Amino acid sequence: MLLSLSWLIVWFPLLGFLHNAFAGFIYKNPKAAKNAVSFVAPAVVFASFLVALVLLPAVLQSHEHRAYEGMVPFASPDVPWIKFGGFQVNFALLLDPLSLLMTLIVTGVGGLIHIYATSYMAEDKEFNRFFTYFNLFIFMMLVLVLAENFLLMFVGWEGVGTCSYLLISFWYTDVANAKAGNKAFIVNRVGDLGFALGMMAVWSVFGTLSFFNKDATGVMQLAAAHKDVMGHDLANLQLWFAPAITTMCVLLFIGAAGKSAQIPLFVWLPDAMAGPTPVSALIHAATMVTAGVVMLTRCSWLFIQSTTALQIVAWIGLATAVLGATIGLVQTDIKKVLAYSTISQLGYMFLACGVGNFRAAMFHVTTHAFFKALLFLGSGAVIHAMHGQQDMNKMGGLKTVIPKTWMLMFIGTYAIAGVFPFAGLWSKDSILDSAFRSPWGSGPILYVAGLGTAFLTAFYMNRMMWKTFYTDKRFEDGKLPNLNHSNEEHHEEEKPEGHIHEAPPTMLLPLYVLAFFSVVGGLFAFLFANDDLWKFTVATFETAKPALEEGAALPGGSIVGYVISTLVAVAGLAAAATVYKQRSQSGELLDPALKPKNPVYRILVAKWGFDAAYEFLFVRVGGNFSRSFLWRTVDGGIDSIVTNGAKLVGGISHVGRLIQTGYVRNYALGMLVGVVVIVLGLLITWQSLITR
Amino acid sequence: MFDDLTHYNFTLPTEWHGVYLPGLVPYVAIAFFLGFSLALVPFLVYMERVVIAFIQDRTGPNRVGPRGLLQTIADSIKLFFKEDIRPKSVDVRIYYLAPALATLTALAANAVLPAQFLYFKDAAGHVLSVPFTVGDVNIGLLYILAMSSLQVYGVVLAGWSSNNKYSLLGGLRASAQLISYELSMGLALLCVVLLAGSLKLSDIVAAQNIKPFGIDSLSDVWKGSIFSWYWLGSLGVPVILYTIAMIAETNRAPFDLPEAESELVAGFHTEYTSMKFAMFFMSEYISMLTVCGLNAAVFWGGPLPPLNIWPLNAVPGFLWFVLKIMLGIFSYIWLRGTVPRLRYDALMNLGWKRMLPIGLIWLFLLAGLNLLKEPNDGVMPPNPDAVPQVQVVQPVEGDKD
Amino acid sequence: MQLAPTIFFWIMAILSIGSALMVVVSKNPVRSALFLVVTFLAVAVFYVTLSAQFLAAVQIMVYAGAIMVLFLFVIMLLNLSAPEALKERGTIQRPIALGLGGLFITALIFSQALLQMPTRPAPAEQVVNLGTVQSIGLSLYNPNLPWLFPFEITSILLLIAVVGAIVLAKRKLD
Amino acid sequence: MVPTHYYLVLAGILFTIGVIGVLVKRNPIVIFMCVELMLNAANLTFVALGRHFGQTNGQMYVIFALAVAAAEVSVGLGIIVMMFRRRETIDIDEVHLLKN
Repeated sequence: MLLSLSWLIVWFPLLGFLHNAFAGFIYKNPKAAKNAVSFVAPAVVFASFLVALVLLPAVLQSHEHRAYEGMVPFASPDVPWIKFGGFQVNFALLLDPLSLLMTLIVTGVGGLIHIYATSYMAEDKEFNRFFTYFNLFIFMMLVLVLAENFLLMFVGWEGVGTCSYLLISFWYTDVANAKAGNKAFIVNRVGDLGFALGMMAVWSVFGTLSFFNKDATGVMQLAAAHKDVMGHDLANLQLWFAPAITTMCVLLFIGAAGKSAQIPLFVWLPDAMAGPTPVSALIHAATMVTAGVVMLTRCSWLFIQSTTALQIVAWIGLATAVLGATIGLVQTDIKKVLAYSTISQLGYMFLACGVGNFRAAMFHVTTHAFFKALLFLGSGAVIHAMHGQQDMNKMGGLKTVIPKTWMLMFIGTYAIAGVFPFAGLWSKDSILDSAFRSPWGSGPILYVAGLGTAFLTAFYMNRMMWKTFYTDKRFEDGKLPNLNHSNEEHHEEEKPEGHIHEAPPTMLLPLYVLAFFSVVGGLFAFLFANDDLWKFTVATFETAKPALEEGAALPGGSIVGYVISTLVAVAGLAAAATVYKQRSQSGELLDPALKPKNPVYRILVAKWGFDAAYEFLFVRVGGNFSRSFLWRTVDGGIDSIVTNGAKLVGGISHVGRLIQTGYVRNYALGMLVGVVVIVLGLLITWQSLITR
Repeated sequence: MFDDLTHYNFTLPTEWHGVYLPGLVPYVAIAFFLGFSLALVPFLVYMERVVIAFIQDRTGPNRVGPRGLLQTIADSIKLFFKEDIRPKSVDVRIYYLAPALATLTALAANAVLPAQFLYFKDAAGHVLSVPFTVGDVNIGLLYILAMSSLQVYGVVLAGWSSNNKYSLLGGLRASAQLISYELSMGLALLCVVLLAGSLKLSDIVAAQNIKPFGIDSLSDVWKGSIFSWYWLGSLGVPVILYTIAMIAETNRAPFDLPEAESELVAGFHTEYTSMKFAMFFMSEYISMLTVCGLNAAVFWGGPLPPLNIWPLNAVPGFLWFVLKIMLGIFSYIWLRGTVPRLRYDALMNLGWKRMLPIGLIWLFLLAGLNLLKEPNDGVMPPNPDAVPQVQVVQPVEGDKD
Repeated sequence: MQLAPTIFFWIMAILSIGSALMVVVSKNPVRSALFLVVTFLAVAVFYVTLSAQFLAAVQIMVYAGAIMVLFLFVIMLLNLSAPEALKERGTIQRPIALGLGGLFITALIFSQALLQMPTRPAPAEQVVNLGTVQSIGLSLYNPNLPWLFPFEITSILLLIAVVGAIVLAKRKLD
Repeated sequence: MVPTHYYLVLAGILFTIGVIGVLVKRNPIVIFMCVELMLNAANLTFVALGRHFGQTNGQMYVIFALAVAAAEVSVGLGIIVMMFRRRETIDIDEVHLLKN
């Protein structure tokens, strides 16, 4: 049986991880190790990709398009990991359209980024370490998406978090990078706490943690049937059931918000750009940050039970989309622009989830993976060309110097802006459309706000393009500072003059592939329009369903919607082009002198005050509270109980020690006295019992 | 189990004038073993002197009787009638108790040796096989080990009660040595127990009455032959361990440190004279007989003939058994004549750092091989009913036995 | 109650109690040790009468053959032959201990009717094989009975004892 | 069979003798022996009760008690030897570092 080889999907990256980790020991010299790693690291990812591709037809032929397979080699999915009482968590993989789609994205896009990274990181001293983390990340991500139950998903969830931390602070010698890593890690803890609590809530309501299983006792199956694992009918308990579902959905959403950088937990993602660019592309754009969306989609059967939770998800998603887009307007770091763009796009995805169209969210995850990876890798090529310079104010006019990169970035920009026929249009519009038909109302508001965000998206993306490629040069070729951490030592010897140059073919090749899919990605729409494919995997909001079906072949899309979306995108692009063409020399929209006085600019640069608010709330107020109340009062009070108790005991002992003679035999005699008293007492008791 | 012994030659009737003959076996055996052990000692002494003389290229005993045969008899008579000297500062009771203890434990140990199988035929023609021992108990091997562990008391107490530095040192050495080598001895015997699956000596002997390594295709000549015995069946090492340990256990050269004359005058029996000395002497030879008998029974097939062919299998098993014991005694004497005495630390090193690990490893090896051979033997019965648990008897009112 | 076993029991009981008393009374530790060996042998005999043959052999091997030899070894090593070195001083300890002990024994003897079992003992034919090596082994290594884990833990205990003894014996003085 | 409670009383008497020995002797080696005596008395009750109920459980306890006794003796005698080496005496009443 072909499917019984599913464990290979996760084991290939794991073996790659082990290989890379111990490459230094396995191979005779560092060069051989490096060569081996640069082959093995992408190879294992593509091997997983191929396995997933081969398994795809088998999964689709399975009952309800779903297969359960063991994670342990050659074992059944019933190998228990944790087992007590009636509760059991297995080392099992769940293969269905959702998990396989994510597997293909993670391994496909991930593999391309691996190839890109082999040359991007080629001159880094810690090449092996980088790919060790990278393969570990792929492994963890696959565990996350393929997990059969919440707990295994949580393992992957924490694992990708760890890899993210390790990779953000990959160049840990720079304190700023280490701090960025810490920030990501700490903010993610808040979300993970939500996930953990949500998981406990799920368990306490349903009594199991498995998503789906053969006996139809998975959480999703039970939620659809309003039953718990013992078969009790939960729907009778309306008063209790609905709040319980809402609570667990909100808790799970907090987890998703942490991982997917939603308000209020988005602050870590821009800082995460401190990591190498392939990391930003793979982890902080294409895969890990979409884990929240994947989780919500996985739990769609839960979420559609609670309109309240859906509304929270939708409004926060929308707010995040707007917020990310507005802050993106004022960023000057090329990677930060893309980071805020990512936040904004993730907001779209959550909006889609919030209006009950999880398939649209997954569609956008797919297309976003292509064009955002393309954009990040393209920006990496630009940074590579500029020798580590990331500030767009010091770029300009690169179109003629690196035309291939320009062309690829151009495709990415049009894709994300949503211009016909690029991929972004189809997925974004299906989200906007379903937002318009929101099953719980407020549709027009959501639609207009989403459309506004699309305009902003087009604007800031083209702003980035103009600042980078079209406006006048704001740097001196041949005298570039050597800022790229990875190249600190080698570049000086090899390219002493620091000329701007096109990236090597190994870096560009993945970009071509991604660009191709960014163009034609909209064709995947047929995948997501297929109700038969998804109906067992993803729940559809009942009232939303007819609306979805009455549209065209594309999910939720209509010709009018596409036209409006394209027009808005073109308007955004044109606005940016017009504005920046006029200011080609400075590349600045506002006069630098006027900037501090412009209130809008100040708010946006301050990220709507989120960082300052956190600083004030948690660092200042929380710190003072901890110091003055928790430490001085509470801890001191407990301490005084302990110390005074010790003093009391000491005082008593001072008297009591007088009976301690220090002779062992005296103590033994004391024991004997006790024993005799007890035994005699027992004997007398028995005697009286018997004689009575 | 014994019915398949092919080489029995004669049978006795089960009943003789109304007496149930198999019931008499233990009593006959007591008399026989006591007499045999005690009577054989003078002969063993003579044998030792002759062999040692031969090895050292001397004449040996040649004055009393033909070829000096009566020399040891004369020596015994001399020891009987010598003045019994009691040193002044000894602990009297223990001083007298020690030689008695030594002889007693030595004599008691050989009660379970299976020297011969006797076959009784009852009126219906059924053949009943009874091992000729004092008591064929189901923990026979443990019994011998227990008795040999008690033997140390004789030596230690003699050393201590003599109130003599040399004696005390001899006693101390003896106690340390016996405790150390008992472990290797036990491990070597455990290897055999593992193979035979019983602690009963007659079972162990019967378990050697198979074709070599249980290969059924061999001809019957090899059944119970020299290649079937456990010296080979346990793959050679345990028998070496046991032989070394048995020499150390009996305080014989090259492990005779408790009585090393060059260092300790005469060790633990320095202060003993006349018959008390003779009793130590006797106990030493009797325990030699016992450990050699155990060696013969456990590793060398006991009463089995080396080949299952006529006329070898027509010889009574008892004679084979004695022959094997005598060969063991001869090797004792041979070793005494050729190998120099070990230093004390070398003795301890050999016991603890060489033999004990080897014994442990070999035990595990054999256990593993056994598991491979019969995998089911290594698995516990999953059913608790298989354990001989007896139901608790229900309470009975007014019960007084 | 059959006569022969009872008489045998009384003989052995008197022997064991007498030698146990002598352990305490003897001034000389070597004598104490020897009387203790006698007590142990008597207990081994009791084990045989209680159909615990294997335990009887092990009792002799371990207690009489190993533990008491170790005691004798240490006594001789320290050469504590002079009993007057440890003459008892008259303390209040002694009369109290004797009084309490006497009280205890008296109470035991006078209330022995209380200790009678409410059930009949298992019949002899049921317990014939109770103390064989096979029966003990099947109980000890049976995963369905609670002895396997303690048994494994005991091996660790013994290992620790070995290590402890070596550490104590090897430590140099100051 | 001899009634089980005979064995119990016998074991109780042996145990008490051991206790008295521990209390009145000043030689730690003899005290140790008395502890062994107490252990044996306890073992005897286990075996006797095991025989009474026809179960191996009693004998199991004795096996563990044996192992514990062996461990205890090896370490305890080691301590006594150390004590003697350090103080040239093994009087138990001389060992009272806990006082003061």
